[in-house]
Amino acid sequence: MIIQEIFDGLTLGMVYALVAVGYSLVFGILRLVNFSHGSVYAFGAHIALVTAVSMGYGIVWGLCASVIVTGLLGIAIDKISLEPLRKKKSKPISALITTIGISYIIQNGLMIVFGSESKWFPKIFDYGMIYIGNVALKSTQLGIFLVSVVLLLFLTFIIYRTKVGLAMRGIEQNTKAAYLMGIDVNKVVSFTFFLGGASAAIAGTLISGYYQIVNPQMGFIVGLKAFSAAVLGGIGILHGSVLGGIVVGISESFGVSYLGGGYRDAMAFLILIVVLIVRPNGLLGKKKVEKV
Amino acid sequence: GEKESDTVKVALVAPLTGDFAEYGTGFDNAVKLLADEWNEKGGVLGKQIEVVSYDDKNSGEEAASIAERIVGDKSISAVVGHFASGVCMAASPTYQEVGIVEISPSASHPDYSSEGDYIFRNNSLINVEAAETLKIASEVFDAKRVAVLSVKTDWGTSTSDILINDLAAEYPNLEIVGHEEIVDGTVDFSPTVTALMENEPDTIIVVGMYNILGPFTLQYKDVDPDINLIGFSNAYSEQLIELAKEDAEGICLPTIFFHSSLDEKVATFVSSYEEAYGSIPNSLTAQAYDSMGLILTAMEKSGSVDRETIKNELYNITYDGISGSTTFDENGDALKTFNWLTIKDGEFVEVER
Amino acid sequence: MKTVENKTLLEVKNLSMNFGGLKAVDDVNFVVKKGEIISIIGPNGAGKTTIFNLLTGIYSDFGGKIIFEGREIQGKTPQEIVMAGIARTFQNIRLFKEMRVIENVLTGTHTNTHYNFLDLIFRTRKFRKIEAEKTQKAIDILDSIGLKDKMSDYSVNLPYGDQRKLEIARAIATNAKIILLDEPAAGMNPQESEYLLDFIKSLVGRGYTILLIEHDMSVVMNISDRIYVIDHGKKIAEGLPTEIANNKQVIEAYLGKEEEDVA
Amino acid sequence: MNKENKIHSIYNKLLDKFEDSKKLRIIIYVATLILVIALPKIGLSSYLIRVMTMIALYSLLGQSLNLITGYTGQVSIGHAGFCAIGGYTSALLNVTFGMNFVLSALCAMIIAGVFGFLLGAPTLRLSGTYLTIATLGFGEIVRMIALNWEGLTGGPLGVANITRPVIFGKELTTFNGGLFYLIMFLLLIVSLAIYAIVRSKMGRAFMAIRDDALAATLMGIEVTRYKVISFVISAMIAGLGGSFYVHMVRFIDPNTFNFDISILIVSIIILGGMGSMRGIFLGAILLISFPEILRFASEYRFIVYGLILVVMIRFKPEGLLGGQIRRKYRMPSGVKGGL
Amino acid sequence: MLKLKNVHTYYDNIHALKGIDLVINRGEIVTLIGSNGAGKTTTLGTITGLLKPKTGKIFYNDKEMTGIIPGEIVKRGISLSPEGREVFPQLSIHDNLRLGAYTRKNKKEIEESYDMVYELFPRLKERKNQVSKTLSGGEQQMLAIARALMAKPEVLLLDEPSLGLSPNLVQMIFKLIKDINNLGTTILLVEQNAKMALRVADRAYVLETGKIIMEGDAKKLLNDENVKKAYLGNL
Ligand SMILES: Nc1ncnc2c1ncn2[C@@H]1O[C@H](COP(=O)(O)OP(=O)(O)OP(=O)(O)O)[C@@H](O)[C@H]1O
Ligand SMILES: Nc1ncnc2c1ncn2[C@@H]1O[C@H](COP(=O)(O)OP(=O)(O)OP(=O)(O)O)[C@@H](O)[C@H]1O
Ligand SMILES: [Mg+2]
Ligand SMILES: [Mg+2]
Repeated sequence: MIIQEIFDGLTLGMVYALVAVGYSLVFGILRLVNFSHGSVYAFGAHIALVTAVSMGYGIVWGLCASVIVTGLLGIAIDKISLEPLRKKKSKPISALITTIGISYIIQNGLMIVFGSESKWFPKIFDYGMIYIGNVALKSTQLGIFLVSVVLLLFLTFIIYRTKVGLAMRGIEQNTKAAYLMGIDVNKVVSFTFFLGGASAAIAGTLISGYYQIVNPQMGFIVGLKAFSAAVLGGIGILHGSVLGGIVVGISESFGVSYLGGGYRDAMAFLILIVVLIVRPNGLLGKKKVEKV
Repeated sequence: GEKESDTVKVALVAPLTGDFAEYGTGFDNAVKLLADEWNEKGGVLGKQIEVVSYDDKNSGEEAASIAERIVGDKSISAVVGHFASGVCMAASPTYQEVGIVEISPSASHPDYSSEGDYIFRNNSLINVEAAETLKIASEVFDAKRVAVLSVKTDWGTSTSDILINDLAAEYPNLEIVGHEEIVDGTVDFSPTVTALMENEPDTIIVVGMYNILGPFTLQYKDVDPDINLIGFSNAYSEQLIELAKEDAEGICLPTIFFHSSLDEKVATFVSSYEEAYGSIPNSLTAQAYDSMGLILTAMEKSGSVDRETIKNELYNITYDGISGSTTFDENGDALKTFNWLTIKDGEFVEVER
Repeated sequence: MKTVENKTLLEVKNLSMNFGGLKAVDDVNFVVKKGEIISIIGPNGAGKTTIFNLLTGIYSDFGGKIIFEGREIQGKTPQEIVMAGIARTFQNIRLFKEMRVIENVLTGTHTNTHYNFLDLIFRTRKFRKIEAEKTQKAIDILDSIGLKDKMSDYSVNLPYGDQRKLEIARAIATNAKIILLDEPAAGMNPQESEYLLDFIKSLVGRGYTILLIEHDMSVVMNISDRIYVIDHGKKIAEGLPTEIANNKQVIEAYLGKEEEDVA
Repeated sequence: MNKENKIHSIYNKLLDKFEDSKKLRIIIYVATLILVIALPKIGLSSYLIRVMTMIALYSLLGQSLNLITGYTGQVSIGHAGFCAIGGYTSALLNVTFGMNFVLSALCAMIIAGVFGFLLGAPTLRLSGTYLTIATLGFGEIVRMIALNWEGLTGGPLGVANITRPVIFGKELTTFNGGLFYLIMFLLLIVSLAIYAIVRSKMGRAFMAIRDDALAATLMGIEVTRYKVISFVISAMIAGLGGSFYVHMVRFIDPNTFNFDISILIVSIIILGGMGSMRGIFLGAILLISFPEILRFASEYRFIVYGLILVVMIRFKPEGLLGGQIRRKYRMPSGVKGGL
Repeated sequence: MLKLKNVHTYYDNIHALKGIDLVINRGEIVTLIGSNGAGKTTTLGTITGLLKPKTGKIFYNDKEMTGIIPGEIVKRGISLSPEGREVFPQLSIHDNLRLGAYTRKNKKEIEESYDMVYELFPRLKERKNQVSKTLSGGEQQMLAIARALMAKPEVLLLDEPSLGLSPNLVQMIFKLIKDINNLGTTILLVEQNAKMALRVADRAYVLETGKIIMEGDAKKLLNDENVKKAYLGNL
């Protein structure tokens, strides 16, 4: 039983991790809490739904279309609403509220176009169940796990091993200096938003394929919890997001068993607050050095 | 003396946007459909009927604000509306205080109708419906070990509470072996499935709408394909079959409205609804349709559009609608009879008793 | 004419501080007497700012002793240290950017403004009297340092040199006995440095004691009663300005050989 | 000079006039008072009075959040949690013990303040985003507890049949304008208190912490203590707002004060201008009346609402009345040598 | 080579530059002096595109480059060591330098530049992996200059390079300015240490409250009585 709970939690955790990586990515570069990420994730899922089901191209093309369209949406969000704020050197909180405004627009736009009801979504990685002892593991769970790991490695590679990754980190720390280094800040930021959007699309498609259900509100609570997961792990640290996701997932799974389903959504936040009190920069976060 | 106007106004308040927009839109559609039908036949008391729609987003605050607005508009004679009980109850004190009839097609909170004599519901009381699900468990599935999954809303909590603590005792052959709760909007049921499985139930009663019953069915049948599932009337929706596909086969639920019913009135309603809006109405939509019918009939019978007269008349009428024959008890609660439905070959059919 | 009382105000004994493997401050001793202007000089990265950080309680985990007015500073919080009478400016300016110039100075008076919550909520007579008093004091300080005209400006909009002055004004407002100035003349032109120099001297006349870090030798040599020289965390020399200017080791490590500008 | 600056400078000039002339000030105050008293009496529909009541309530909540976010610089997106605590406290005391508004509101403030302390003390060491997300978590946890602790809160059923405020034996309703007078009175008291705090040593400490916590420490300001104080005061005001609200709508359930409400409050202060008391009123007026005005747009309403947020912030990120004020500093009376 | 024509720059509604005309010829060292708040930093900010002039034009190699983004300006060969150092605080010294060479492609030449700056500032080499936030003020200043050099610019703009440096390093910096100028780099130098600046410069401009009030041969200005009185001090 406990093992089953852990496995349930792990999968759920990877779900959060997939979404959390997108939060972390944008936060890591821009110090911006991108509240629209949850609705961008729902948007990605709907694009995949349209391409795969309504237009009948199947899930693979659905995923591809979703990655590109959602990535572009990411860029559009930045160009239209956030870039002007960067120019005016506004406070981070203004940008945060802007992203909330964006998420209203996207979520309600989705509702108008698709209706607010839940819709069926085709299953992915469907190779039945895998039994380890009497623990049941769905092949979809395994698929999600693998994709998360690959996505994570890919993003980590970009950020820590490439020149554009160095530029991203530079922008985060000192935008003015980044300009002076000849970095085309807006392009790099757009690229970051593309990655953020694309990762949301991947997450949206995979997770919808796992639960076989999509609706315009799907991003909200997952978004909040994934965000907590990202902070829990140490926001801006990509593998921290994965760890945070897993911790949240497993604690939820146990929370359901021992406290009842009603407390389920509280678990993520409870763990978050407890961890932050003990480790103010998250599980993997390091204290920023202060020099006076 | 106000000037006699040549229209009769009825307000419709429901979530037309937001997470519950599908239900609210259904209300709005149904109410307007009925008004159109009456208007074609000459309206009520010789006046044309006008539906004034308000969107409360299923938020108590919005609802209260809209209620103030409605009661202040003297030309409005009655209100159909508010979706969730909690939202209804944020608005009903205002309706009661000023004195205007509110009929909710969906409120099920036990306390709702006791807010006052102007407050009605055209929905069965939760204990009645809960008793039906147990009857299904016992008679259709011959269930021995029943588990309950309930959504953590006012409706889900009160229903599961009555089901487990009051009603189950009437079925000695049947044991309640587990109860799990989930919050609305949940899509991942794996920990819940794991917890429920532990008690090895043969039947699960799901106190939740189609968007819970659907994905839950998928995820539960993945691990135990033989489970019997029972839902409630608000899971009665084509969307349920759409979401759960083949896994939906065999799900049973009680409802006061059945769209493929042989009843002629129902058939006409379903076909004109489908023609007008391109979708099949669900149970709550039908109840909204009848709520409007009740109000209009009360006006016609009493010969007045006065707010108080309508109220008094409602306690006296018997209305033969598409959700069965309706009368109100002294609380303003509707008394209803149920059909049992199951899903067979991708369609809802009546259970043969 | 200023008077140096022969009273030790601040004494530092065997002060040491490590960052990882780096000995940023290594067994440093020095003494500051009341009414003195003492300079600490030394190459970049010698550990000067770190000494200031230790004196003001920013790092609490260090070796050695700091004794201020006969009491040890170790274990005291930065607040307690300010209240005991040590105030400072920062090498990298740290003003309250979105506050006005005068509000920055008023913030400096925080520890010596005494009224309670009820006073402030009800704006009692006492409250109004103290507020007026402190505002007056802030204006006077700004006047003396030449920022009175700009007291309504937001500090972030001031030019660099004025920001430095404002830092000093804010430190003075704390009523500290000793003021630690970390490169106050950086970013000022010679004429302004000269003005600053006069100002610092006038502070001593008003009873303050000054500990100064500065790379501008025209300032240091002109103003200091005594100079300590730090290199690689260690004290390598101390003495009167003239002694230091001619100290071979100091010239080697710090001043540079062909320095012609030093008077 | 562009147009925006012109508007600003006219505004500033008016304010200068206002502040310099005692006579003008008194005239305006009295006029406002008469207006407020008259509003419910001039035959406005109860709907409009209700909207105005909500504007006043959200101004109060905005002032409360502005204290920690605008002045102390601690961004909270879980403020509705404090409203909920205040609301439940009041609701339960009223329903169980029949406590009247005055007492129950007082208790609500105290309990909310205690929670402000409990949340503030351990989490205020957190910086920036970490604190923000902790407050989000707090808001959600409060909601979850309200949902699950059925024995106390009634769970999803909520608490119903709360009585309206009764003051001097008179029941205050929307219809008799009583609720409107009450909230205006509370708003006045709260605004005066916050103004007093801001224009004092304490307010300066808050702002110093916002701008540079370390430098503030070295000015002798006990950073954590002041942060906690601002949290507690803010939580108390939010609790008061929550209490008023439940006595007004006479019902509370776990969704009454949800995340959307927290966000609405933050949006009000961002739009109005953080750290500007006048701005908050403006923000509340705009954000509460927009959805009402936009009702005709029905399903597009939220999109329009989102657009308004995005566009307003885009063109005025510091808020309508926020940012640096290009006016001279207002000296306390009795100071010579001011400019 | 670099030409500013009647440039006006504002901060919101603060008129900081009131019509600056300035010419820098290839291979020159030009210095800009003036008291606090005169607009020196603003001038450099306007040249590098960080600030947009309201009116006026900037030409580089006879091509107009008013309103171009800073990234492009760096690519064209202008780099700045800014006031206030502006290092990337959480990156190591080495990563800071890598970003300095962001616009350059030739790996080998970049390696040579590393060698050069590390040789100039041995302290930076020693601390290659130290997070730059923890460097002392002077060390950060060295890093800012080194980073500007990493771009291998045609025109190097220096905003108070000697700020916070010890006297021997100040001498070293001025020598360095001469040296890289001899290697063909054009230099625009902003300095508070006007005496030193005028000594190394070929020509100079004197700025006062956003206007150029004097210009000419650096050595001449060095002996100008007014300049002496206002900017050189008498210590
Ligand atoms: N937090 C830290 N971690 C690691 N090294 C540090 C830290 N703080 C300071 N150092 C190092 O300690 C040394 C002393 O630094 P400090 O700031 O005291 O120098 P300084 O004498 O003030 O120099 P400058 O004149 O350049 O300001 C420097 O080499 C610096 O890099
Ligand atoms: N961000 C800003 N907002 C508003 N005004 C500013 C800003 N930055 C500079 N100013 C103003 O612009 C003018 C020119 O400033 P600038 O920084 O260019 O002077 P500077 O000559 O570099 O002075 P310093 O020698 O002190 O560095 C000053 O009056 C200053 O107050
Ligand atoms: Mg230093
Ligand atoms: Mg400058």
